[in-house]
Amino acid sequence: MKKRMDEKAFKALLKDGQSIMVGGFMTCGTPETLIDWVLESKVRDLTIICNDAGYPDRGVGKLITARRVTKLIASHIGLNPHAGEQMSQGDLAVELIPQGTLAEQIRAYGAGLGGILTPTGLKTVVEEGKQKITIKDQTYLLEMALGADLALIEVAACDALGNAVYAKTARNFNPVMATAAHTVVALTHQRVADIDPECVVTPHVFIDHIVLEEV
Amino acid sequence: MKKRMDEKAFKALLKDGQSIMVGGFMTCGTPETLIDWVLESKVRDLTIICNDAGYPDRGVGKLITARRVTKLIASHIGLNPHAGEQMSQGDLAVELIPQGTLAEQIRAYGAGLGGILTPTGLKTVVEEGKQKITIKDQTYLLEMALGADLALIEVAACDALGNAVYAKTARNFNPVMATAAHTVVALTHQRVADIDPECVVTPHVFIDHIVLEEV
Amino acid sequence: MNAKEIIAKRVAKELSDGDLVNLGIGLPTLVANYIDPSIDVHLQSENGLIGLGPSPNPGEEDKHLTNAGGQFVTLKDHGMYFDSVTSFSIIRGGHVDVTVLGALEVDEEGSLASWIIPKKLVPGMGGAMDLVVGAKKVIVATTHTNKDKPKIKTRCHLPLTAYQEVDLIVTELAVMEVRDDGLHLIEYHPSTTIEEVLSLTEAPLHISEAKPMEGTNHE
Amino acid sequence: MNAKEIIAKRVAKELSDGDLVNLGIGLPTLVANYIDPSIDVHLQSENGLIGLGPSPNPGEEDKHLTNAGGQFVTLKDHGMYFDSVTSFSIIRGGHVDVTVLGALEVDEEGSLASWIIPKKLVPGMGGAMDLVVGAKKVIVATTHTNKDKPKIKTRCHLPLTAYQEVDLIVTELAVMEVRDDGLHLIEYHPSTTIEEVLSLTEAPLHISEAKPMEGTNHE
Repeated sequence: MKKRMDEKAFKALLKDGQSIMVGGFMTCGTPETLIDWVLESKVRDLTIICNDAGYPDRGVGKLITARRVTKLIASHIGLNPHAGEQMSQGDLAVELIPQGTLAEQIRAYGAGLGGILTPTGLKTVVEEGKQKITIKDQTYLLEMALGADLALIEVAACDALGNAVYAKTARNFNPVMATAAHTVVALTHQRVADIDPECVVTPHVFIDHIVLEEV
Repeated sequence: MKKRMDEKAFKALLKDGQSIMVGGFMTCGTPETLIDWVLESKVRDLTIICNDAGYPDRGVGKLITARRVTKLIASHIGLNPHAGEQMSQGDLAVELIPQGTLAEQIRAYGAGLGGILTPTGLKTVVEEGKQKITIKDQTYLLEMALGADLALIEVAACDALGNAVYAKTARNFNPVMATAAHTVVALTHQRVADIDPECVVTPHVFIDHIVLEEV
Repeated sequence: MNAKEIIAKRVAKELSDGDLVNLGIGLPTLVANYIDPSIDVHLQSENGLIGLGPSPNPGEEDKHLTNAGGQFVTLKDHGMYFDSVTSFSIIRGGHVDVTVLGALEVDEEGSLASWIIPKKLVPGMGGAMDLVVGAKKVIVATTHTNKDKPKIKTRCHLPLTAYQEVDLIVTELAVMEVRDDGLHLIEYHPSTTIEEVLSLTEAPLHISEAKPMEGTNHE
Repeated sequence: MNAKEIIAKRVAKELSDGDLVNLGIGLPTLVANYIDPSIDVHLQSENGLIGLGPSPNPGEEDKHLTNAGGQFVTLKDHGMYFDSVTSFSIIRGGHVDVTVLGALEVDEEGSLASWIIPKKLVPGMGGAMDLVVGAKKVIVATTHTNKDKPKIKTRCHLPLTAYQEVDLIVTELAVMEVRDDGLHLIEYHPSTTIEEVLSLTEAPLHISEAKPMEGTNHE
C-alpha cells in the first residue's frame, strides 16, 4: 500500500491556519483518530468545514473545545454548546450553510465548477450578500465552490490502491470531501484485497494518504 | 413489482413533440427495445437528449434515420452520418454540448439546481449567447439545468422496488438521466431479490416504470 | 392520546402508497408509528438512507447506522445508503413527496421559521431549508401554541427557514391548509371548538370548510 | 518505427508512477503500448472507468465494456466503473494528471482546434473540451503536418477546443513546450534537423534548448 501513512507523517501535513474538511454527520463517520492527532499537533487558527460542530468531546467538537478553530463552516452547531459560546464571545466565526448547499459547494469544487445555482435559502438570511440569478422566472442564489487544504475522511475499507467503500450512514460527507481538498487523508479500519468494481464509492485517485487503524 | 410496465402501457406514454433523454454511450447502455417501441409508435417531432447520435441503425440513431427527431442535444454526432446530413439540410436542429457540461446540466435538473458554472467551453463557440460569471479572477460559463419529459434508461438489474445497478461502462449517462425527467422508464434485463444497500446506484425513488426483458 | 400523538396520527393520514417521506427530528419522527400498515411509505433520512426501519433492539445498535437526529435506527428490506450529495439531490430535486417538520412560527403565507432564535438559540438550519424548498408537499407538525402564545402567525417574526413553501399545518387542535388567499381551517379536534382555535391563532382563518378531526379522539 | 509509433513512444515518457491519464481516440491510444512497465499508470476512459486494460482476446469481448471510442476493452485489477457525472467530475476537477489528444491545429499560445471543420466535418467535441480544460497537463500528440501543411500554427484558424491550455506538443519530428513566450523546441528527431522542423512549423520556435530525441530511432 504505497499511500500508507503513519502518525508522524500525518502530523507533518498540519499547519497553523489550514482549512480542513472533516467527514461525518453528528460524528457518525468522523475519523476520530485523525482529529486526535490534529489536537496533539498543537496547530491552531484552523478553518473547519464539517456538517456540524460535533459534540464537546467528539468529532470536530474536540478541536473547538480546545480552541484550535477560528472559523467553522457547518450546517448545524446545536449539539456543541462550546461552538455557540465561542461564537457569542467573538472567538469563533461561524458560517451556517444549508446542508444541501454545503454538499453542493464542496462537490462543485471537487468537480471543477465555480459554483451552482440553488433555490435554497432564497428570502432568508442565507441570501444576504449573495448574487441572485433569475432563469425562466425562477430566482436562484449563486453559491460558490468550497475547497480546503486538507480533507480528513473515514472509510470502512480500502484496497491496495485506495479505492474506498463506506459503512452505512457513516458515508455522508466523506465521499464528496475526498474530491475537494488539496490533500486527502483517509482513515480506514480495514484493508481488503479487492472491491467489486461496480461498488467502489471513492475511486483511488481521490485519496492521497491512508491511515490504517484495524479494529 | 408494482412498477412493471408492458409495451402497450409504454407506448401510451409517448406523444408527438416530447423531449426524451436516452441513456447510453455510443449505444453501450442504450435501451434498444424502448427505442424500437418509440419507432413503432409513430410519434414524431421529438427532442432527443443523448450523449451522441448513435449509429444509423442503433440507439437513438434509429429515430434520426426515421426522421422522428427535430432537435438533438448531444456531445457527439460523428458516428451517424444521417445526423450531419439532416443538420446540413436544416431538418434537424443539433445542439452540441461538451460531454461534461451535458452531464452537469442534466444532473442540475435532477438535483433541483438552476444551473452550474463551468470553465469548459470558454473562448470557444460554446460560450456564444451564454452568461459569463467571474469569481476570484476565474471566468465561468453559466450552463442551465436540462430536464426532459421522459427518460429511457437501461439497467442491468432491478429489485422489486426498482433499485437499480448497471453493467460496467453501460452505466454512463443512465443514472443521471434517471433523476432528470418527469417520467423515467428503465429497461432491465434481470430482476433480482435483493441488492446490497451499499451498492445501489439508482435508488428506486427515481424510477417510475420498469420494462423487464430477460435475456 | 396526548397532543403529540394526535398530531403524529393526523399527519400520517396525509401519506400515500409509494410516497418518499422525510420526517424531521422530534415530533415528526412519531408519525412513523401511525402509518397505515397496508401502504408502502419510504422514509428518507437526509444523512444518507431511504428505507428507515424501526429503532433497533437494545444491544443491537450499529454505530454506523443513525438517522439525521443521531439516533440509532435500522434499514428495511430494499433500503439503501447514499452520500450527502445524493441525499440532497433527492431532496432539492423534488423527489421527496412529503416532508414533515416542526416550527417555531409558521404564517398565513406558508412561510416557516424553525431554525434560529437570534442571540438565544442558534443551532443552524441543518437540512431544513433544502427540505422545505425541495419537497413536493411541506407539512408543519407543531403544537398550536408555545406557552399559550400562538405559533401560527400573520407573518413570521423570526428569521425564515423558507418563504411561502408550507402546504399544510397540523396541530393538536387543528388542520390548516395554506392557500393563495390565506389559511383554511379544514379540521378541528373534537375536544375544541372553532372559536377556541380562532382565539389561539394569530393569523386569520377561513372556516367555511371546517369539520371535526376524525380518528384522533381517545383511541 | 513509423510516425505514430515515434509519437506514442515519446509521449509515454511523459507519464509518471501513479498518474491518472486519459488517452484520446486514435493515435493517443497507442501510448498505452509504450508505458514503462515498472510504473503504475492508471488509464481513465471518460465513458466511465479507471483501470483500462489491454484489448480482450477475440471471442472474449463484453458488449458492456468499451472505451470512449466504442472499442471493446478490459478492466485491470483495482479498476472501477462510474457514471458520466463522476467521470467528468474527475476530469474537470483537476484529478486527471495527463490528457493526450490529437489536433487539427495547435498554436503557439497553446490553443487547440480538434473537433470541427465547419461545413465539412462536424462530429462534436465529445469530452475533449472538458479534458483539455480540466487535466493538469495537456499533451497534443499529432503528426507534424497534414498533407505537408503545418498543423502547428501561429494562431488556430479552426474553432477552438480550448484556449491556451496545451502544455506540450509531440510530433514525429519534434517535442515542443508551450511557455509564456511561445513554443520552445526541446527535442527533434534524429532523422530530421532543426532547420527542417522550423520549415514545417508555421509558429516561430525558440530553439536554444533543442536536443535530439532519444530512444525513438529505429528500435
